[in-house]
Amino acid sequence: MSIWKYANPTQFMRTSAWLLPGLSVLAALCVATGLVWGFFFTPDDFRQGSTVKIIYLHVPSALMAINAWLMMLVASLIWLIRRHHVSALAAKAAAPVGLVMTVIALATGAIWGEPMWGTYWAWDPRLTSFLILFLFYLGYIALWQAIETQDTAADLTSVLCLVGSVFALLSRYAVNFWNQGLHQGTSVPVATGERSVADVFFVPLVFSMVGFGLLFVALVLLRTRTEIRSRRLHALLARERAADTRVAPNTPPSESPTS
Amino acid sequence: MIALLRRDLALAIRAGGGFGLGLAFFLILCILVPFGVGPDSGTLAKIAPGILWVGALLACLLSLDRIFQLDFEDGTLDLLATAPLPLEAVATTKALAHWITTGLPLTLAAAPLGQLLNLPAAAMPALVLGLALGTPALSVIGTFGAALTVGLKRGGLLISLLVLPLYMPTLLFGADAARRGAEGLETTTPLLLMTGISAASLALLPFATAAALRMNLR
Amino acid sequence: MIALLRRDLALAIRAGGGFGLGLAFFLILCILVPFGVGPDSGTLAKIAPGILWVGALLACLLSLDRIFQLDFEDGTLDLLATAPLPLEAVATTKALAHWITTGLPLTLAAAPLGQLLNLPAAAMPALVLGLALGTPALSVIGTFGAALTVGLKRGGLLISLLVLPLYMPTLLFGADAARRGAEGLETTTPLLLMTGISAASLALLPFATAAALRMNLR
Amino acid sequence: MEFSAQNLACRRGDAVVLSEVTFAVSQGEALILRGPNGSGKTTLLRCLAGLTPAVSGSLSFSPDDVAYAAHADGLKAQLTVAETLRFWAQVFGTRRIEAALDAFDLRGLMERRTQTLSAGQKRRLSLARLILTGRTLWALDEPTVSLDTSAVAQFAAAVRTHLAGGGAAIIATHIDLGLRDAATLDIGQFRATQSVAHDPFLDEALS
Amino acid sequence: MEFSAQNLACRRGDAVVLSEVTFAVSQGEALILRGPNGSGKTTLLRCLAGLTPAVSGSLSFSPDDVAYAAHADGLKAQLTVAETLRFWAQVFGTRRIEAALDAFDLRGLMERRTQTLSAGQKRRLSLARLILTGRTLWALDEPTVSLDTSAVAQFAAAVRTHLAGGGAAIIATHIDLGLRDAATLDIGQFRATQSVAHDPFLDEALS
Ligand code: HEM
Ligand SMILES: Nc1ncnc2c1ncn2[C@@H]1O[C@H](COP(=O)(O)OP(=O)(O)OP(=O)(O)O)[C@@H](O)[C@H]1O
Ligand SMILES: Nc1ncnc2c1ncn2[C@@H]1O[C@H](COP(=O)(O)OP(=O)(O)OP(=O)(O)O)[C@@H](O)[C@H]1O
Ligand SMILES: [Mg+2]
Ligand SMILES: [Mg+2]
Repeated sequence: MSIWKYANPTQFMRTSAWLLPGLSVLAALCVATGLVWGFFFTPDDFRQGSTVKIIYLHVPSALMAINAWLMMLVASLIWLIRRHHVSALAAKAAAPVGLVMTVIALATGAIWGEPMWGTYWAWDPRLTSFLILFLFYLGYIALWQAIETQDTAADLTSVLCLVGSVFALLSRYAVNFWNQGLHQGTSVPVATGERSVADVFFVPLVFSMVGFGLLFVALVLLRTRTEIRSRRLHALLARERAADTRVAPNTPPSESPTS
Repeated sequence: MIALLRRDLALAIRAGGGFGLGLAFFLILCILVPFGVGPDSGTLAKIAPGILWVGALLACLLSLDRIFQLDFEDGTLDLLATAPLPLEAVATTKALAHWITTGLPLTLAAAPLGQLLNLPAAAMPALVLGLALGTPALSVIGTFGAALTVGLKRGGLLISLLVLPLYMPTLLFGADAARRGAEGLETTTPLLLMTGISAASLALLPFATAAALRMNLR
Repeated sequence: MIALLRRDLALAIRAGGGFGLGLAFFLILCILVPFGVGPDSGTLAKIAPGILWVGALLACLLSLDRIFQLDFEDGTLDLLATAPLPLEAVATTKALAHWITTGLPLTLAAAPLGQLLNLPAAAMPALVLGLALGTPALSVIGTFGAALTVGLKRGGLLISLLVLPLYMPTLLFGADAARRGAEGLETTTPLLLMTGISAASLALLPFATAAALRMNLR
Repeated sequence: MEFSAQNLACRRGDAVVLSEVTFAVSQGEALILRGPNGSGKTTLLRCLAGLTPAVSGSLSFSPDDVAYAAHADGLKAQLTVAETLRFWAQVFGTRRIEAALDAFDLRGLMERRTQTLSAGQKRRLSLARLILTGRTLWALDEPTVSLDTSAVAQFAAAVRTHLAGGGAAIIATHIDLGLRDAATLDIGQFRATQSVAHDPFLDEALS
Repeated sequence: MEFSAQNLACRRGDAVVLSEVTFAVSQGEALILRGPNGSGKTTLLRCLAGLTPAVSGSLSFSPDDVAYAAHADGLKAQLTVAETLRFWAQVFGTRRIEAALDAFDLRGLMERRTQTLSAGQKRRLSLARLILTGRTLWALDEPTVSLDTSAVAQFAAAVRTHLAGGGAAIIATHIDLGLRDAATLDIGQFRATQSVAHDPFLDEALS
């Protein structure tokens, strides 16, 4: 028994059906605990006031936005090397979730930016590289949508994901270089490191992060199941069509040697 | 390979080919921007390096969608794929032809057009050198994008969406080098980094391009 | 005509169609410019109206070449020309479909993208109103350019050359209105002039477009 | 009604290809155009359909009576068979696509994108369009390309139905369609000679 | 040498169209593929040419032995006939285009842009390309489309010359080519049944 048996759609459907309810409940619990605790039972920050509480949405979504891309990269590699359909579909399923996470991170960041920096948007390196990530997600999803033949779409998006990952890393580096070079750092307080987060804020943050992680896994499982069902439907329809054309009047049903 | 390159160049030069038009687009953009932004020469000088780079990038982008599209539509790509030429060579040749018809003229035209936008003279060497080193990467990356979308009708804009994020590092380093040049700072680091990107793309991307082509023809 | 409009919209929305991609291009351009120009928000605010207009114009431009090209290549245009629909109606419908898939989304997206470029809030109404009034002209003029170049392989860049000068007045008035808005001046005059251009193009250009189509099919 | 041409001269690109073309087809009749490759069959049909104006000569009918089918299929890869037919039906002001579907046996393919059709299936679809036009004179350019034997028979049946309903047809083809009492016109005899093709730039050189 | 396929299954788009295709052609022989529209002739030829990998089964030859000619001509409108042939000659590593010009009677058209050729002339040009490839197995998809009778005879002669020189040919066609002792393969019998086409997504639905 290898791990690859889960790459069989049927096996995947069975296992995920068993996993999904528990996972969803756990994710909901963690997210709810983290957010409620964070929003209502932590003190206001002495400098940032209550705006600091947006961190419970901002940081987890930002982390998941990056992790989703990593997961897609791994899934794409598996598809290219071992051609397991489920992994291609899992990559496809993860993309919109990652996109939404990116949008949440961007939106909460922008909302946070207004009181903190006095502007919704500044060309800070970290924000900028998130914007680029957003573009990668858009392109990836658009390519999936554009190609009709499913296996070809899986192939091409996988290649895009591989090449895109390399360039995403390069961009991240280039963006840092670009803004440092302008000596703009002082007017733009870069999001600070963890050391600025005191324990009272930290514990609910951990809950929230774990919750978002579980939520991501649950959503991807759910969406993968939907994709599998949709592919199944597709295959059934195709077969019905094939049956239709065979009884068409000008093509007499041929005796197939194998039937 | 040489035959293919020669044919692509011949096609570009013939009536309705793309030669010189990328250049014309670049020129027109450089004329448009002052109209859009207003004629204040201080502002123009400040944004000139960036606009020139963005213009070069867009001129490249506009000519991408037909790198493979025409060959695909009339069936030539099928025939090339069954020819004794490896598809990697086809990909490289196509990128080279694209560079010769787009990147090279852009590089040569950047200096006079910089004048139009009040680009400080000090920025000129970094700009031209940057374009010379960076446009090959634009062509190679663009060819990859074109291979991904070959076979899609109206793939033109989809290519833009796919390729622009990939263009980002080149653009950042290139524009940064030109801007540093304008301010009299040293420009070696961004130029070196950009050369690295160009070299790596040239060495590796044709394989991805060929793979994408194969998948698309299937 | 309604059938043709519906078909064009259906084609645009289907896989590989152009819908939303013009928008995506606009978005990408607005992201690129700060990369090229540098992140200084003062400079950005100053050039934002111009860049937004140039961006809208380029997004239109990029989607022009396929207005008739695809129909020409697969022979549909011949069939349409022999159909009971007058070619003037075909031209108007094509322009309308182009506007719905490009100009309209651009207008709607301009406000959020203005934020990205630090566009002053005071400039917003003039910008959005200007786009709403000006993009129809862009579509109609572009359709004319597309009709002139239909049948030319790689007509894409040639269209840009032909059409950009025609776009100039719209761009000038549009960007001017937005800039005046940013400075708190009154914006009625440029907007009115632009509306005039749009109305006149809408009324007259379809005839020129139809004539150009007829000549090209001959 | 009779569809006829008198001393027609047609150009293709810069060259006058045909001259002195004269023929007549009555309602209920078909005319088969024959001639080697490059003799000008396509040129003539485009001229009849009004796509290229005649250089000289006259036609007894307007291009609005003509339904033209070209070498190219004119199909949109992204539309389904049913959508394609419905679109053309609307353009020609009808709603009923059943007759067209039945004549070329397309019912089984209705929901398929035209992209995924084989060459012969595409051709059948583009021929089905003719039935929707409701026009009297069909001008067809090698309609049976890529069709298999049974589809060719379907096509011949469709033409016969059209003729029986008072239509007429001019068909360029290299193969035998099995339309028995159709007249044949050899296009080779109308090849334009230099003296006929008035070129203002040659007048002086020749005189 | 023998060119053969064993239990080949081929896909087109998402669907497996053919399965259990088995045939053999020796040098000097031609095989005619027959079958109604949409039966999978194009699919099979693309598979033989290596454009779509086979789903299962095996081929006794490599795609590098195959010269493929598709439904589409693959010509560039802006190049002349001579330039087109010279380009393909260089791609396939030869220089002599005379044989190709003569076989399809193209000498008179050498300096014409392919844009200005008629449908049949284009087709002759694209067939002439085959002679330049120097490959043993010709895989031709309806090569005689738009050709007139004399051009079809030219084509048949070219195939015979190729066979006599030790070549082989697999030709999908709906018409009679006049190649007397060519074997015929009816592709209809290989239509894939669902049970053969393994679709991992149907496993559960079926079991
Ligand atoms: C649209 C705008 C923004 C984006 C895309 C963004 C992106 C990110 C990302 C990717 C992370 C987590 C990755 C890491 O820890 O390295 C992060 C963390 C953080 N961000 Fe933002 N951010 C934005 C705006 C803001 C604003 C306005 C503030 C407030 C000053 C802010 C404060 C923080 C803080 C405090 C963290 C936590 C750092 C940590 O715990 O490591 N961010 N942001
Ligand atoms: N666009 C063009 N410009 C100039 N000459 C052309 C053009 N198209 C075709 N010709 C020439 O005009 C002549 C007539 O072409 P036409 O296409 O009418 O022939 P055809 O009878 O339809 O041939 P086929 O049976 O091969 O389709 C040919 O000699 C051809 O080379
Ligand atoms: N791109 C595609 N995607 C999905 N199915 C396709 C595609 N192309 C063709 N098909 C289908 O595959 C089957 C085989 O098509 P193919 O083109 O091989 O037929 P053919 O024998 O060449 O027919 P013809 O004589 O009409 O050329 C047909 O039923 C067709 O509808
Ligand atoms: Mg013809
Ligand atoms: Mg076929």
